[in-house]
Amino acid sequence: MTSTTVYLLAASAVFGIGVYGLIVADHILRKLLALNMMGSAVFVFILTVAGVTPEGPDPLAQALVLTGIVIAVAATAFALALMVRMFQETGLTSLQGHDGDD
Amino acid sequence: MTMGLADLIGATLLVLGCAFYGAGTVGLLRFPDVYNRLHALTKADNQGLLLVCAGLAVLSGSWGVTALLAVIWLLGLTAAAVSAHLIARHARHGPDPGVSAEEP
Amino acid sequence: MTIGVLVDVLLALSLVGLSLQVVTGRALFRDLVLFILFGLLIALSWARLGAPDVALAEAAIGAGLTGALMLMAYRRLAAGGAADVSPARRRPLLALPVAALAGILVAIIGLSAQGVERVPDAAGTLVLQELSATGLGNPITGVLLVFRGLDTMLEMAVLLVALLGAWAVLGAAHPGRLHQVDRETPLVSALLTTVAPVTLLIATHLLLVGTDAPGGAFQAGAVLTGCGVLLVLTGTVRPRAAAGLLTKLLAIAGLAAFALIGVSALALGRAPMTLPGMWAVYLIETAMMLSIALTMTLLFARSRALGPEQR
Amino acid sequence: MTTEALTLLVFAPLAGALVMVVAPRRAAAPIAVLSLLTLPPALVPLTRAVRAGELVQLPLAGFAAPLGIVWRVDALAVTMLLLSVAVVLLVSLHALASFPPERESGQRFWPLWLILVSSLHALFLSADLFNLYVTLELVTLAGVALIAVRGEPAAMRAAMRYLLLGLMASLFYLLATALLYGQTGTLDLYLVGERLEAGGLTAIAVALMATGLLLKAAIVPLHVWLPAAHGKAPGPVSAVLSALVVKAALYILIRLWFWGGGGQAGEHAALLLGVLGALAILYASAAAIAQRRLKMLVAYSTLAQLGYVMLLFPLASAGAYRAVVFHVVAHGIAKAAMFLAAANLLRALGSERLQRLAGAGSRHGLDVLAFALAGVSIMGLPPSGGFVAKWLLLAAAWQERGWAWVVVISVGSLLAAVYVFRVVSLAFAQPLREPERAASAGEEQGRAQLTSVAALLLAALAIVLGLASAPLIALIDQGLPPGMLR
Amino acid sequence: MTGIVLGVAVVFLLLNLLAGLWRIGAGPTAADRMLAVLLFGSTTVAVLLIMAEWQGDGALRTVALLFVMLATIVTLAFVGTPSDRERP
Repeated sequence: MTSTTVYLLAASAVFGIGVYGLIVADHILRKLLALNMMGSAVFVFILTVAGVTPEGPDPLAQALVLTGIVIAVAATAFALALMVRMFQETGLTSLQGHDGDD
Repeated sequence: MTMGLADLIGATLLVLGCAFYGAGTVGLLRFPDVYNRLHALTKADNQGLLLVCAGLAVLSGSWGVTALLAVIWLLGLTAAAVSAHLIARHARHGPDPGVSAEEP
Repeated sequence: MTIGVLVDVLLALSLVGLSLQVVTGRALFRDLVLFILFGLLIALSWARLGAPDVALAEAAIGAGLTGALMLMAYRRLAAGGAADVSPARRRPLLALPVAALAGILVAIIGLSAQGVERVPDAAGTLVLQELSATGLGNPITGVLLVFRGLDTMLEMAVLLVALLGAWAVLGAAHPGRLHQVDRETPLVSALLTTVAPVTLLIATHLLLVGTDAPGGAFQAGAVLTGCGVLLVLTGTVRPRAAAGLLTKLLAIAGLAAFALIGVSALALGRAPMTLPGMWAVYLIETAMMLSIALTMTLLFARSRALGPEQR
Repeated sequence: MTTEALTLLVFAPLAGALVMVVAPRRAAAPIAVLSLLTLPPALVPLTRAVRAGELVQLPLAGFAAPLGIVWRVDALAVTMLLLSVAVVLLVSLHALASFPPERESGQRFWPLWLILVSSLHALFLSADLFNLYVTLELVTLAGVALIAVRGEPAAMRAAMRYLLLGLMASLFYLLATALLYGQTGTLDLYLVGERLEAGGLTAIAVALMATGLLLKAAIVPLHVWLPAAHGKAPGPVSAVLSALVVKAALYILIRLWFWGGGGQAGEHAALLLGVLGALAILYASAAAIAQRRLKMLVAYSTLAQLGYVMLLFPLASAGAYRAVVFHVVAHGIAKAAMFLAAANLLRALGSERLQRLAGAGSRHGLDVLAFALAGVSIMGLPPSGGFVAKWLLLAAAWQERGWAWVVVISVGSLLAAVYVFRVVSLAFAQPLREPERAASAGEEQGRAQLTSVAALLLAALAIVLGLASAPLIALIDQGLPPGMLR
Repeated sequence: MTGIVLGVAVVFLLLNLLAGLWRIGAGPTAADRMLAVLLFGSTTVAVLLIMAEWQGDGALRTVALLFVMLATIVTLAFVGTPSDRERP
């Protein structure tokens, strides 16, 4: 069992757990936590699946991960801004209950 | 593989440092209230970081690395002091008195 | 390397355990703390995987900034009276099938990925071969700025959209008083005088070495954000109601510099996004660093602009 | 020439957005108009080159795949770009009135709008899996911000749901990208297609990617976010979301399937996608009939119409490809018209309850006319573009002896007729009580007229597409997927 | 030999860090949880520094430096979270 395998398995597990949390969790903030953990899992996955070169992990994969990390934090920051405004307007921190026909 | 004197000293310092970390954690887990825990944790961890840095400096045998480690330790000291202070205030007064909600 | 594998197993198990806790927990604040720990451990995992560039970014952005952003949002909700404890889940009908699906997903992904075998002439290998022609020493910077500059430029656009979007949903132009730390404490000013300059120093260092060693505009920008966040939290700078020209120019600087240089290659008869030389790399990286730092600080402060306190 | 054209398509709206952020307010409208008006001329050399049988390629920064990112334009990409530019220009006409650039609302709206346009074009041009991820993310974020741009609570809720599911979808896509990169060592879609071998790993990667894209494209049963997001968004935003943004995800799926080796996933997978499409058509059409709000009805109609695109995967013939791409264009234009008209009616009536429509036919004739014309295309009645699309699709299904598909397509059109007629007949019904006429200022009147004109122009285009379908069909036929002859 | 010592130190510190999890679960106040975060921060710094020596990757020291700085900022953001006592 190599290190790569260990991280691969962990990443898949965290991804699955994240999916569960994103769908089932009630609080939007918790959904965002789940989403961010899923993101980290995918990034670990990218690096481990891409394999290694003689000079360390695949540099292309590392660059992709860097880009992904920045995109993730940008999206999170925007989502949080939206969440706070939504809370101020409606007092709700959850998306439960459907938007209704009337 | 043999171990030189420097390696031996370095490793010893490192192990000692880890022991301090362990002590800090025990304090965090076992002490009765938040102030005691705070005390134990920050003191022990600072000591631990100092010893770990010293050990690593000896092991690396490089002045550049030693300087960087010193900077990290000093910064860590400041950070820990400020953090501990703020947390203690928080524990005492609840949210910091300077803290207020954003006005709607 | 048996100890190495032990460390890896330990890290991996902790990651899985923590994520499980965060997802199933009931007390939000506790789970936020666990999430921050998750970020720390991910950074350690990058270090174990031999990716210091990513570890740097994760330390600054993934663990530091994301955690601080989440905490701030939590405080804003709490200040508005939102409860910390989420109500008991009322959806077992949803939870069970989703859990089952997620489990299947995990199994499929985990098992399938075992079968992946690295292609000898993968693009990543080509990057290493072609790197010397770019004049850069860090292959990752090479990919980000030279080989796949378009990705990076569009990523700056993502940041800008996040800022513009946050501005759009900010509501009425009220800067509001931000939560801040009591500055009466002498230690806080000591912190300002030591940590703030050091952040500037480290940011500059990361920016400059980024061409040849781990570091670069993102890491530097994130560190600089740390400085900005510090200033915001200590009330050294205050939110302003309207963004001035300087704020706006800085917010678009990274994207604008990249786009401008990228298009101007056309005038020289080269393909768009071709960089004319090392000066362009430094210029774009500096602009990106400033844009990232300002954008993230504004998003953190939830404001349109920041300025020194007016008395 | 084509290099400049490609650059212009992405960078002109981007530059417009950047300049608008820093420029003074009074300059906003000219900047917007200027940056959008550069788009049609840029399409001319591209269309000409593709019609001449050329595959336009532009390795960015001069690095060819697999090292760099390549922009590739074939007939499919040009078709999507033509659709995008047509819809964007006409919807922008509406937005000029509904979000005046010099006002606060416009200042928020326009930079995001222009970045959305730029990122859509970057998406249609790109042939790189990771670059597509970045553009998808950009499109989603800009779209979400635009939905919430007015700060209405219901819209913000819808935007939040869209954002969360959209981000999850992106991660599925990214995970699959990682698998494909690990397996083939390249991110270039065409090279992936060449190097990919059929097998379990490929099937899983394709399944993950398809899951992400179907979620982004809101294919039933992954559609939960769409009705509210499209139904609560401001008119121009709904129009572009329905006409272009969901299509962008399907565009990537079609690319992946027929160019990127995704078809290796096998016939069963294709059949599954087709079944999902059929489900979408039947379920969403029925749901549209049950709606009591105008824009929600239109949003459910989008869900149903997206289902037709999915029939391409099991049919997989040249005829089906032609029909589906034509349908994407026809539906895009008609649905944009429909959303604009619905938004205008909503604004004029002050309520989007269907009952309140009674009598709108006489007082808001232009908007009802636009809605009805667009409806003709959505139902698939001659002489509209929708008719041509449905006809081609029926013929393709017939030829492949896909009788079940034939039934689904016919039933879908019938159901569409029910919900469109319901709206139009209500509009011409006798009003329950005469609503008081709101006196509006001259400038507001002018704005309202401009919005109606924009809707009507799009609706007219939806009809004209049916009358003059030959050039478009010829263009589509120019770029049939590899291995698809007939 | 030094390699083993370094590796064991990393494992020990990681276990140490995980032990702090108990305090997060037990609380009882927000301040206690913050203390645990303090522990995570200082321990992670030590782990990174040791890893730098162990794996021969000097860049990890820079990562440690970042952590030292950011730990304070996270604490600053923490202060002001309502403590559990006040919660209704």
